[in-house]
Amino acid sequence: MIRAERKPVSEIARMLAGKKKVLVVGCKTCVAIGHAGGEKEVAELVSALRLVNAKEGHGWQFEQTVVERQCEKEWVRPIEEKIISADAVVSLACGLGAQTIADMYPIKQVYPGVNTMFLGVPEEQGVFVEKCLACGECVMFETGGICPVARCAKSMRNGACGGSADGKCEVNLETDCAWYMIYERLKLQGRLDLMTKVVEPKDWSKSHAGGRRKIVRKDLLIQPTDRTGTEVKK
Amino acid sequence: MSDKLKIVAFVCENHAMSAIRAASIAGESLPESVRIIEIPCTGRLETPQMLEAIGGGADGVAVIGCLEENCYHDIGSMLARGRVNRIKDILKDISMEPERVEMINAASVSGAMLMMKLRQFESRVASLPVLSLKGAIQ
Amino acid sequence: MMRDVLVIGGGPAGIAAAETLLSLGKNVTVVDSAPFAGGVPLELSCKGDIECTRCHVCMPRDAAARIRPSECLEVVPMASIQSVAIEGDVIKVNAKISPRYVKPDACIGCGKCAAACPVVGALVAPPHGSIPNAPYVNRELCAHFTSKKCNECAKVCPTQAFNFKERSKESRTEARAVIVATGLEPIDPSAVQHYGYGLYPDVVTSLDAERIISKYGELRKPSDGQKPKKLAIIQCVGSRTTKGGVEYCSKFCCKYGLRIARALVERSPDSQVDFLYMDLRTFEPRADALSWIGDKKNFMISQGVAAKVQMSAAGKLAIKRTTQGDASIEEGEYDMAVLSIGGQPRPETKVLAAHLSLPQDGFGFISADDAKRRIFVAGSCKGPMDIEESFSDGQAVGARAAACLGVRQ
Amino acid sequence: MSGNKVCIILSDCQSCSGLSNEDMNRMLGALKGGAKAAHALIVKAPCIKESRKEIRTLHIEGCDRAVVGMWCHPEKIGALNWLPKKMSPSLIEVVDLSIFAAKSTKCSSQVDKYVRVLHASAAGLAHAEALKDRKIPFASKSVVVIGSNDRAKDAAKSLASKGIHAKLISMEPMPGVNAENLEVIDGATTEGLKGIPGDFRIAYSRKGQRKETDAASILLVSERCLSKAVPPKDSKVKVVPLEQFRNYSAGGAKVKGMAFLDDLQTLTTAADPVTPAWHTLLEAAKTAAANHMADYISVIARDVKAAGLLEMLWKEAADAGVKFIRYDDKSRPKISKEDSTISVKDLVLGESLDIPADVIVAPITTRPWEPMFIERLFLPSDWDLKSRLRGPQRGTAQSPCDGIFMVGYAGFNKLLDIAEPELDSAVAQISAFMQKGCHVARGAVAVIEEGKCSACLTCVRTCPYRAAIMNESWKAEIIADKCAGCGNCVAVCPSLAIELKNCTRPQIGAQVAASTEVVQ
Amino acid sequence: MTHVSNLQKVMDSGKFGVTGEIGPPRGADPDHIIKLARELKGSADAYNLTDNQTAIVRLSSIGSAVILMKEGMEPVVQMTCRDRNRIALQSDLLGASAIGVRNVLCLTGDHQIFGNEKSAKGVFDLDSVSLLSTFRNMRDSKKQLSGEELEAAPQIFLGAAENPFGTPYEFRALRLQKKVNAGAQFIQTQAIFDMDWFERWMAEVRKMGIHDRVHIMGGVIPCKSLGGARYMKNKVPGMKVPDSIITRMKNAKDKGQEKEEGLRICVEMIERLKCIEGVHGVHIMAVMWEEMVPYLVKEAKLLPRPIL
Repeated sequence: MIRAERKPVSEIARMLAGKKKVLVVGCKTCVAIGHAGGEKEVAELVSALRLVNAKEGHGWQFEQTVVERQCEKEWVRPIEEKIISADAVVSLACGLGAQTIADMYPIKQVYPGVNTMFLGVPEEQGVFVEKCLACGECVMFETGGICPVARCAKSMRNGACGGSADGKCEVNLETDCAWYMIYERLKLQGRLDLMTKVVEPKDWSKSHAGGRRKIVRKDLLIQPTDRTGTEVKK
Repeated sequence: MSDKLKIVAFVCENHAMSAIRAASIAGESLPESVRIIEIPCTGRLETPQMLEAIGGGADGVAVIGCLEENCYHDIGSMLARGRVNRIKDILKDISMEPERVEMINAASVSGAMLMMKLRQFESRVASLPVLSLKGAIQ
Repeated sequence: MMRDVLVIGGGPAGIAAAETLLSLGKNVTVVDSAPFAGGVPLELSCKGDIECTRCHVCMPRDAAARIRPSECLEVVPMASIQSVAIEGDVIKVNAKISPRYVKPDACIGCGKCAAACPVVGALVAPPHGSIPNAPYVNRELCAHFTSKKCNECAKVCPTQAFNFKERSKESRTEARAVIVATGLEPIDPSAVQHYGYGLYPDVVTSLDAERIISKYGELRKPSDGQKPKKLAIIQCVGSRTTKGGVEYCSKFCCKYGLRIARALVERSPDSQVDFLYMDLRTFEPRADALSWIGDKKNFMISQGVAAKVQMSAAGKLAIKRTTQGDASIEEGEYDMAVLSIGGQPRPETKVLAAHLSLPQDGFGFISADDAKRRIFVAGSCKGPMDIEESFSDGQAVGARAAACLGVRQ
Repeated sequence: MSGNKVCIILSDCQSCSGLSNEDMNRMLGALKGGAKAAHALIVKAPCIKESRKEIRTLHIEGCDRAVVGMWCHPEKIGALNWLPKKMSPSLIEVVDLSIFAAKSTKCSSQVDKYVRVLHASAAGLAHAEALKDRKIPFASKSVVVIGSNDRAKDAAKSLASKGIHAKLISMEPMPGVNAENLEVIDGATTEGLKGIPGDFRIAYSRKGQRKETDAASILLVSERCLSKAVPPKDSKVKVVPLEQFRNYSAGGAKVKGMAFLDDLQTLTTAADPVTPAWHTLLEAAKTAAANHMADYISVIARDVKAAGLLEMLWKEAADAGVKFIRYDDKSRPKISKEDSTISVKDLVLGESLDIPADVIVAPITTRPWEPMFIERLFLPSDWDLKSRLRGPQRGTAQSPCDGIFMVGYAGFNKLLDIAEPELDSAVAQISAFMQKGCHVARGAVAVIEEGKCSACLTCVRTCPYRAAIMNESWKAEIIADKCAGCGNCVAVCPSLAIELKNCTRPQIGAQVAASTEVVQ
Repeated sequence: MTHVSNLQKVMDSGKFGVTGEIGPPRGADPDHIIKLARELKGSADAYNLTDNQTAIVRLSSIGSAVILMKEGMEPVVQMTCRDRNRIALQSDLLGASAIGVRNVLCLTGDHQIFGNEKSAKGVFDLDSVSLLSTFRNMRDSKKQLSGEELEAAPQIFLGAAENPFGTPYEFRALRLQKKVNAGAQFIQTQAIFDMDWFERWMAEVRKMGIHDRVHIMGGVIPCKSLGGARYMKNKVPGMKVPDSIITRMKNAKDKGQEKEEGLRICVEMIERLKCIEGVHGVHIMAVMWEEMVPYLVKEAKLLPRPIL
């Protein structure tokens, strides 16, 4: 899921300088489960901001709410009045949520309350680790189910580099060397031949390098078929 | 705003509370400024509640729970410590004194020591500049 | 009245036995020689600072706090057994009860008297987990007896619980079963001359150390009240020796010795603690017992026998000891020495065993109980045990006694 | 919840409070003044019998909950026995005001403080919901003992002898174990555990079939996971496990050297804990010496753990001619490849010795439960089986899951003779537990608000009592009968879906507000 | 096949090749390189010019190469994938070839975190292996990566680095093979201190028959001080420094002869390298101590360098 990190309260307070009515919106999907922007964090942020307010007397008035999925218009609509009536919206959702609101209400000032970090899994209670880069071309079928693009510091396709010492990565001695793990995994599966063949460079055009990405499911589009033959401009 | 010192103490109703009782029977009572709020377990305490206490005008917040590894509910006091540290970070971040919050662990038998720690905390808080909150919390 | 079980001794084992019996629906009388039932743990302090070090001091005390005197449980403190007679399946016990000057059932534990008392230590407030939960007046110190007729406590007492006219009285209890749980008494290390206990003020027993800690919250030198910079903890004092002590191993010293050391090391990182021991006989594996040390610099643990404590020219304690690794003798200078003393059977135990004709071994431990005559033995009067062990032994024996009395419908 | 009226009952124990009549009246006025209490009254000190009766029969129209202010601590005078009958006990809060009295100052100066404290409690109580403890009679009448060793057998038998229907589930075959109301399920492995105290359901597989059995209570007697001793390659030494020494000593021929080890690390690379069976070891060494089974008999140990009276046994063994050699952590004993000797650096003398050892007697070392097993039993998985499980506030051998008991190595490695009484005590506790006959589910429970749960599993991971589970529709659900009302789940829930009935957010909020409010 | 560079000639003709290393300065001043060049001239067949080594901004390797060639010496230009995407890398290669650079060493490059521009975006569009194959195709089949035809192919002797001491150990020989398959003609290894380990690795390499498909040059570093040795042992990932070396340095330090000992060790290493079958040369990385290269080469009896 999308993992995010709470921004320092002071930073948010700086953003809000000079505002009066502040709406703090959380999201109940990824960031909630990732303990970054759910109802709990909204409550914490608001009470922290109230403290700042009481201390520095900004005269802020707070409204707090949380929506099911902030990245979808339909879910944001219900809190429209709140957004309209506020003169600043702090979104504790990931970048998607914040932008959804910003795009829906162009005149509203939307501020991010979190730093959206990565796609990660909870390793244990309170520990999240990155495992996917959303690079647009999954290569795990030949790396034993371990993604080198996300988990190798150099995104190498022909690892492991010379810096791999005792199975650890040179960049951070805590993290395991992805290619070391891949080697072990493939050895386990008896597919080491995959490691010996020279892998061609990755096609980055499928990733962010190709500009803003877009998926069009023609079979889901609701429009006359004859026009769906060509690439849809939406 | 009263000029007297105000310290809100969230106390777990198990070991910590019986420690306070034992001390009080021995003629040792809580410091003047401390006000107790009894909760089932310090693990139940949430960060907003501590912040509200400070926002409401408390000069200090003490969270008093069982000894770790011996928490009546196994994990409560450990979680509480984490949250207290979080509050410390927030206070530091918004340029207030992190010394205003404190986690204190106590066993049921160490009432005297708990009182000592509380008094130390009180004096630490007293030494801090007086907290002047311009606006009150809504 | 007729009781189901009479528990002699209110230490960990006695309390555990009583609790178990109560839970199994028996009514119990506990007689104890001390003013507070609760045993040795009442004098001990919690060794944990943030984390619990599992010294188990609070284990029996919490248990005692759970059980309150009621019609099912009667607690008779300050009692010394006079005679025991076994008539049929009834055991009659006569005890002499010395005056407490406070009526336990009248006291409501408001703590006012303790606050009012002018003499330190004259009016002893009940520590957590002591039964009865009421103070007692120490005749030796109390100003009412020593000099002028001081009456402060009685004045402030809301329930008129004080009675300075109280005299010692006889009490006789009849019970269907007896559990002997007289426990141990600390060995007096002054018999071991070469450690200089009683000779140098800063050589203290582990018990003294714990009292100091629970009083001030830290260890202080008796001589000048300063924190010791360098401190030695000497294990096996009075235990495992043929001169000035007992031959057996007291078993619990390693456990508490190590925990005291930990408490000191963690609470005052600036003072150096040396731990001198023969064998590490903690109940947990060595690695677990020492895992807390980590990379702490101010703790040194060395295997080897501490030989002699003398006063050095610099007015410090010079401790000779055999060093680890070779047999050579090494001398170190310390501000303070804590002697981890063992335990030995109380003289009462001997008398009682004679009364009940229970077999004793060479050291005075009771070596077997007598289920036929419903006489049971629990806890460390059977042999050295730590708090936890004697607690669970107490529970076990309590259950056995209940079983032999049968389930009442 | 604001509709619920709270009345404040204050004891006028002047001698305890040190308050004069004026103070009392002032206080009463202040209490009435505060908007937080609907009603306030002063009663006679509860340490007087009559006044207890008065309080007990007290009934104020519209007030279903009360804060009772006293000047001594409640247990002392059995507060719970004389509190107002009309109100549910969980809706009465007894406040021991004496602990708020400053030692030195004259109490009349503290009236405001007392008022604040009482108001705080009243404010809190105003939000509290009605709670009642529920008694759930045991559905099952039997106790399940899990374990394969002799102690498990004894436990099952002694339970059966107490007239409790006992079931013994053991991994190994248990021939010839039969007694009245004792059921032996041998050759079976435990698969999992569900249910609440008094109604546990234990799944086990036997001969490939998965079966389920019921139990009111469970006793875990750990398997003695003997770590296997493997003699080092190409060495001529013979290794005899300690527990088989008796058979060996019967027909063992005389050898040159015999060494008893305290730790398997010398033989295997596995980091095993040192032996807990010192009694057995010393006995064996003694017999070996007594029967002159070798010219040189030695015990090689890091620490000679002859704790307590075992010391004497040690002495006897030493007198019988057993040599005791202590080694250092840094230099462990090594078994030489060439000849059958163990080379070890004596810790006390500091010199290296070559100890003849044609026969090495390997110690009994044990592993605690595998975490998998704990998972399967659905006990809190983070028990390191040293501290959590044996936290002093639990009785010996008692697990935080009510009705589940653990003894022996289920706890952790300990001297065997400590493990013995533990078993009896566990049996005692179980029979006491069975006598209760019903499981009291605390009314104070955490409840999950409909449709707020986002199924993040945090509460399931957190709950120390394993009361939080995911239900069929993959939403979190809290088994009320297991919940102990600690509220740890409440604080970790990211979507504030859980509320603790006896300590709600508004309740704490109100208390905070009351205790920080500005003093007039 | 045709020989494009002197280094290639030397080693192809079965002689023991020697390469030195020159770290370009952290500034635009060419004199530093010129000075070093004059000191080192004649003591090696070619000289590596590092490409922003350990991600520290330095004078570019191609730029330095020009200066070096002016001094009539042969450069080995290092190219890392850290700072350039495939477009820049390919164009730089063409450029290098055009100005007469003949030896190119393909590297993935140290991670930017180690350098003095920590917040830089690491490119890592390609990695060393794909870079090799790309350059090989540009040279041999006159095609750039996308497959488009080049007007003229670059003339280069392709090299790569390999670290026998990195994990997974069993894979290291395979990875060498991989690089050779990708087009590596010569290999410069990570600095060797644990010679036994290296020999074991070489044995593997020989078993796979790679040693006669590629010129393997053992890398050596003369340690300047005990501290340096310790640093390499503990801090530099994927480097193996046996305790014997440390103790030797330590004893030397006590005698106050660290530098001498460091050089002695280095010479011994070279001596041993010469005797290992399949090792065709030595690569001397005298970091911040370049002036010592001539001495080392002389001591190792590798002078005079052949001119072919």
